[in-house]
Amino acid sequence: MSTTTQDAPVEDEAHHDEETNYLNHDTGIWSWLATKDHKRIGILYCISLAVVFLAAGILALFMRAELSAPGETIMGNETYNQVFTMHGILMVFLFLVPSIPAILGNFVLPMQIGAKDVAFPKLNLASWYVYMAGAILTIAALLTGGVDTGWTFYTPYSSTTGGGVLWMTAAIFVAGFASIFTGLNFIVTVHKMRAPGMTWNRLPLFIWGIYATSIVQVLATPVIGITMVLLILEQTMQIGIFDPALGGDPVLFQHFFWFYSHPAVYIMILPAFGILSELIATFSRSRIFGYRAIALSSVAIAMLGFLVWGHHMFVSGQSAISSIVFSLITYLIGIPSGIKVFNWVATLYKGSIWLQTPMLYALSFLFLFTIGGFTGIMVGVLAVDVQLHDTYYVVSHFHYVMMGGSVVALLGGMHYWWPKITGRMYNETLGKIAAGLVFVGFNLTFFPQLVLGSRGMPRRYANYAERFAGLHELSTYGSWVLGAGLFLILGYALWSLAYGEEAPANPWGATTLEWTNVAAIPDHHNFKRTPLVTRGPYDFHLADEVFGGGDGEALGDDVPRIPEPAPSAPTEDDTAASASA
Amino acid sequence: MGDFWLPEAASTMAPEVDSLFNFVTVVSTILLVGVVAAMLWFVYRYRRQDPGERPAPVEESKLLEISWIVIPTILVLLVFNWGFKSFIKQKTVPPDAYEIRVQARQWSWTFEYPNGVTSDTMYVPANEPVKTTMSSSNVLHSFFVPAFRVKQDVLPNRYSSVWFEATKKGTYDVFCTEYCGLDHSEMDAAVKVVSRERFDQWLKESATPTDIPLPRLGEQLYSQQGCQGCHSLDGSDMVGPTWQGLYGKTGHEMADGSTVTVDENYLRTSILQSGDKIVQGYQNVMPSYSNLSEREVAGLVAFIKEQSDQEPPQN
Amino acid sequence: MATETAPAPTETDGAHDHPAHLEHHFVSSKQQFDSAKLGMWVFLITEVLLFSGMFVAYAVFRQWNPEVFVAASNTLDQMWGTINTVVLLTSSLTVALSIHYIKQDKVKQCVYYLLSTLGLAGVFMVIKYIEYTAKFEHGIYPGAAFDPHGAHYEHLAGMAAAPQFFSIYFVMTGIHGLHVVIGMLVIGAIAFMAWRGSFSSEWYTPVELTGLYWHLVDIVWIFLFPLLYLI
Amino acid sequence: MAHDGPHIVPKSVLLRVFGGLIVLTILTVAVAYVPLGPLGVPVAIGIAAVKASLVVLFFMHLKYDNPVNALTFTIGTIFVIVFVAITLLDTAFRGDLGNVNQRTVQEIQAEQERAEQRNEALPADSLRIAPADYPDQERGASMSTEGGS
Ligand code: HEA
Ligand code: HEA
Ligand code: HEC
Ligand code: CUA
Ligand SMILES: [Cu+2]
Repeated sequence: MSTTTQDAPVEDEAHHDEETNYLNHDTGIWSWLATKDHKRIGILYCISLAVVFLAAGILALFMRAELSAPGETIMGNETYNQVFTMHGILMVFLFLVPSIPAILGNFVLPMQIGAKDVAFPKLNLASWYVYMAGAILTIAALLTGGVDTGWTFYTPYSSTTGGGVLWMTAAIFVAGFASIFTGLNFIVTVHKMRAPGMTWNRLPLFIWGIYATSIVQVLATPVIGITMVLLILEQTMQIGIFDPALGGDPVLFQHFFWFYSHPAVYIMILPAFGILSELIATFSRSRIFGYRAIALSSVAIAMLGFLVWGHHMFVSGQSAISSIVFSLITYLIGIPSGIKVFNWVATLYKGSIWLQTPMLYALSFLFLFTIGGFTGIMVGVLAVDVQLHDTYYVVSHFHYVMMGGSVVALLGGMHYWWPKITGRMYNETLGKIAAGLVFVGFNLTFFPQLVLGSRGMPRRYANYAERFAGLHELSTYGSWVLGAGLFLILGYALWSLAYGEEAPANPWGATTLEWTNVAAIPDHHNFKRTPLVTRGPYDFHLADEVFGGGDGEALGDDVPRIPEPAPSAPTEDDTAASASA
Repeated sequence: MGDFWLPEAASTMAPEVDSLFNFVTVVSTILLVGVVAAMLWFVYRYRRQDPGERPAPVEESKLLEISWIVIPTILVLLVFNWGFKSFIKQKTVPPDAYEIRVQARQWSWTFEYPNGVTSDTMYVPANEPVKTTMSSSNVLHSFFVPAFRVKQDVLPNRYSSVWFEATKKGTYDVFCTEYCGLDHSEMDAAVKVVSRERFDQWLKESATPTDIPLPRLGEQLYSQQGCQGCHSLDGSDMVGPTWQGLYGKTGHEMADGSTVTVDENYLRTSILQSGDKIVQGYQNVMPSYSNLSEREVAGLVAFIKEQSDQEPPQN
Repeated sequence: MATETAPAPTETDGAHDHPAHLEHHFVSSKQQFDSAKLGMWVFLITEVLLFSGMFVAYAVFRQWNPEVFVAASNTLDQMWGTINTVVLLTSSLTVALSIHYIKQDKVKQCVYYLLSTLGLAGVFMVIKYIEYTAKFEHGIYPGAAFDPHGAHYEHLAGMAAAPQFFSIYFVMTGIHGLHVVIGMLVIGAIAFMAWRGSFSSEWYTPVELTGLYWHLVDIVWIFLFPLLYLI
Repeated sequence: MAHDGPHIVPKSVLLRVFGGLIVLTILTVAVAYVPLGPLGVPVAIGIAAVKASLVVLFFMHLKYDNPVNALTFTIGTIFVIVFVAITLLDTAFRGDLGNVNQRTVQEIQAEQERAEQRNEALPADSLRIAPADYPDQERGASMSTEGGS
């Protein structure tokens, strides 16, 4: 593929001179609040979500403090119940479901497919405002007495307990629309806005991940919407669909809830899979092994994910026949997930592996997600789930996949795209230390919980029997290490914003469009010229415009041949890298 | 390994569940170690030596890809088949099982035996299949005995059941594992596995003869029905108001500002329709005990009367 | 990825003329139209899934209480239901015709058919109002307020699942009615814009999308009608 | 579309489709008066599905449209069916293993009341007032007779 990065001479485009980029072409608070630029919306989301993550994470630390010993340590039952409920709700509905698509999807997706923006920029901005409206309703719920139903809102407890439940359900209804808007936008963008030459087989795998996610968002989210509407009507008018005292059926509510919330777990993990493919490919400089298998398995997981919701209800009293069907399909999801894991490992084979911070997160992900997945298979085993359901085994399972999987991938992705987003490098040494702390702290927190759970420690307990004390204490210490790691990240990220070294356009030697064809800090319109795509996303051996060689040789001498090494990369670079575009 | 992961096994189902658990754990561990070892080895073996390095693309291998589809499929089908058979066994109640009724409420359990004995501790005979028939008086609960590997949600307005055959004498925990509000974590009970003889003896001793004096009946019910979880007799404040000195009180303040005189009628309605009048300073959390018989209510009232030395003013 | 800046045919940077409706991030009107339409279809399936929850509730309670559902359904007025079905179907036709005409630049006919759609939607809502008040008069409310009285309805009082039927009935038709009202507002706005001459065969995307939305509202009713009134 | 002009559905097609819809509406109302027994629901839904397809294909132009739009709509419809069908798989077979009762406590009690009314003639035992006074008959016995399949 002949790739010329030969841009039109800079002088020609006066309005595109070096200094303007999407961050500074327009300033003032209003230019942010009214922006239709997908990159800025990504940043708006990033800030809001970081605040939510911080709040929910701090609640988690309080929870662990309470659980450090049996009996009451720092809070009573009522407070504890509210704390774990808010932790779950914030983490799931207001942080992890929007997180990767809304931050990195928004920022990266249009650039990766060579588009100037998403298909509906106004809708994209509306999504953020709707999300914020959901956040405000959540605060209203806190002010009106709080919520203590658990993030699952099981009826009849939730429909009769009052307090802030009404507001909280409304918040989730509203926040759902933010998710629908994002998904809708991305589906259309991927279908209609690809640059010339960007065929489906040349889509970066991150796009495939986001695309599969968007399908789930669009199909599943309306159901949580109607569920919340029915729950609100149940609370206000006693319509009797879910409350047995009124002739309703509480198990029906669980069907409604999990019809959304199981697919929602794939909303959380599929984009993480996408990030992982990018990281593994870039940092091992090899073509993704089984590209097509990884791409299609995302879609397969998205579809199969709609058929297994009842595995949360094995002991709820649903019919045995449906439990059996749900259990069978649950395992089938393990297979496309396995395809991914194995393909990623195979991609490392004969690669050129560069252990930068993002890659450390990718490797942590492989370890943690595999544990999470296997424990998922374990709780999918009908007879065993009877023992494990609603114990800490399940708690540990979902933290392994959500924190150890999605959040770790998100952290990896944030480090990877940080230079593109901010134009600055983070501190590599601190990055590695933090990645280590997160990995160790995470396992220390949640591995003991696996053991606690299989030994019978129920979840949502503010207080517990003496015999569980040792492992709980260990878990609490782990949470401190984990917290230290995350706060370190927060610290050096802020530091980097102010004092970080300026980043080159392509610090990692990546070969997707956002690195090869976009300035160090992207331009307002992303590309100076619409790119024409002539090779696959991970064809490092063809990417002469990045690495030099091939027929790129003929094209001139002022073209950078080798990626500028990141400031902390191995320094014995031979070619003098020239300033990049 | 089972000992590290799993609690004591005290029912006939337990070994079966445990071997399945152990099997999945072992297979998962092997696969996990394989994946991680390969990963670490590649990371070490193919670490980047030079920043400009560009390895040649690796040919994909169909055989490899097919094998990692087929092998996991076989494994999961194996596990599914096994898990599903045990599940059927776990959930199919043997026809001759001894039946105990379980009533769950926020936040206590009551166990009721065929002869009418009720208790807040579950007594079961060893080596005999026992079936619970459970229902809840308000929200969802879940009946969980880790040592027996049984769990089942307890629903309002629908009976559900679990069965087990305890194999070891001893005392085991019953937990509530479906979140049910404030004192969910306090909603535990004990199940005592005893020999058939001890069991029969206990059943006989606890049976409430009709000629037992009312206050003594009330005293028994005080613990059997779980009143003691919320009401003290010594004046201390728990979830509900103490019963000490309650009877005969005048000007007893309600949440809506009205006052009542605590007489027998008031106590009666407080027990049967607990939501009607809420005492000032307390939540409306007390379950309605409308399932009590007239005699039982009378017994409770008599017992509460004993806790006070006053009488309501006559008029 | 490979990246040629070369003469991509999609180049819009500069000179050639730019229709007013074309947004900067699209390369052609066709791309913009197709995107809008796909977006609308995706939105429509979210609507379908939103209603699906109601259909599940209906199916479950009907399966458990078939006789009650039949008895309760018989108290609904089939005549009004049928009339309303015909009204909505006709309004679907008129909306389709308005698109048919705008594609031929016949703005007047387009406006005329949009306005008839609006009128038919109004008729639908009026009939719904008549039906609702008839029910309220006999104490047929959703939820806890359910208290049937009057000759036609008394027998419902003793039926365990009758409140469920009416809760579902009111929620389903209520949410559907809400969609009709939203549709009326949008159609009104579109008709106004069309009258002002905003649309032509070159650009009629909003008319087309509104039409799609309105047809979906019709489709939902096509299912609600037999489920609630007939069987 | 600027090039060849948009595809226009002919007016005659629209009118014929409308005619078809009206005929089907009359049909479905008529069928409601024919006692079809268990077939009533499937027939009504079948007719509705045909009507909906007509609207989707012609009024909504899907027949002539980009296949992606058709695919989108089909997938949405499939998942509605999945949602309804799998939920019914639970509710239709609730209690199939007998560890959950098929009927609600309310239904069981209503049945007992009816049974009691039938036995009205028998002298009531005045000492036994509440259900708890009938340990064996009411609870025990009822639980073993109402049991699952
Ligand atoms: C990101 C979120 C996420 C993800 C990705 C998953 C993934 C999976 N989950 Fe998890 N799950 C949750 C989030 C998630 N889950 C949450 C939040 C809950 C609890 C909710 C609550 O109650 O509050 C939950 C609960 C939950 C339950 C209910 C437990 C209970 O309450 O009793 C079950 C039961 O089947 C389950 C199963 C699975 C399975 C089979 C997968 C699979 O997708 C995993 C597939 C992956 C692998 C299997 C590993 C990789 C594969 C290989 C290396 C190949 C070899 C594989 C085999 C041989 C099988 N999950
Ligand atoms: C995204 C999902 C997510 C994440 C990431 C976490 C993270 C954590 N969770 Fe949570 N958890 C849930 C989702 C999640 N949890 C859910 C759904 C439940 C069930 C609720 C219910 O039962 O209803 C639950 C329940 C739950 C329980 C069980 C409660 C119970 O059943 O009684 C526990 C107990 O230990 C726990 C602990 C933790 C801990 C220690 C963390 C730690 O990993 C947290 C670490 C985070 C921090 C310390 C904050 C640091 C953040 C910053 C510094 C911000 C900086 C920003 C950037 C780096 C960008 N969680
Ligand atoms: C879940 C906790 C709980 C349990 C169990 C419970 N109660 Fe109560 N009870 C309360 C609370 C809280 C109040 C005060 C609010 C109210 O009046 O409803 C109360 C009030 C009362 C009163 C009125 C007291 C007064 O001061 O006026 C009586 C009498 C009573 N309970 C009897 C009983 C009996 C008898 C039982 C057992 C058979 C019982 N309660 C079990 C929580 C409980
Ligand atoms: Cu009862 Cu939890
Ligand atoms: Cu799930």
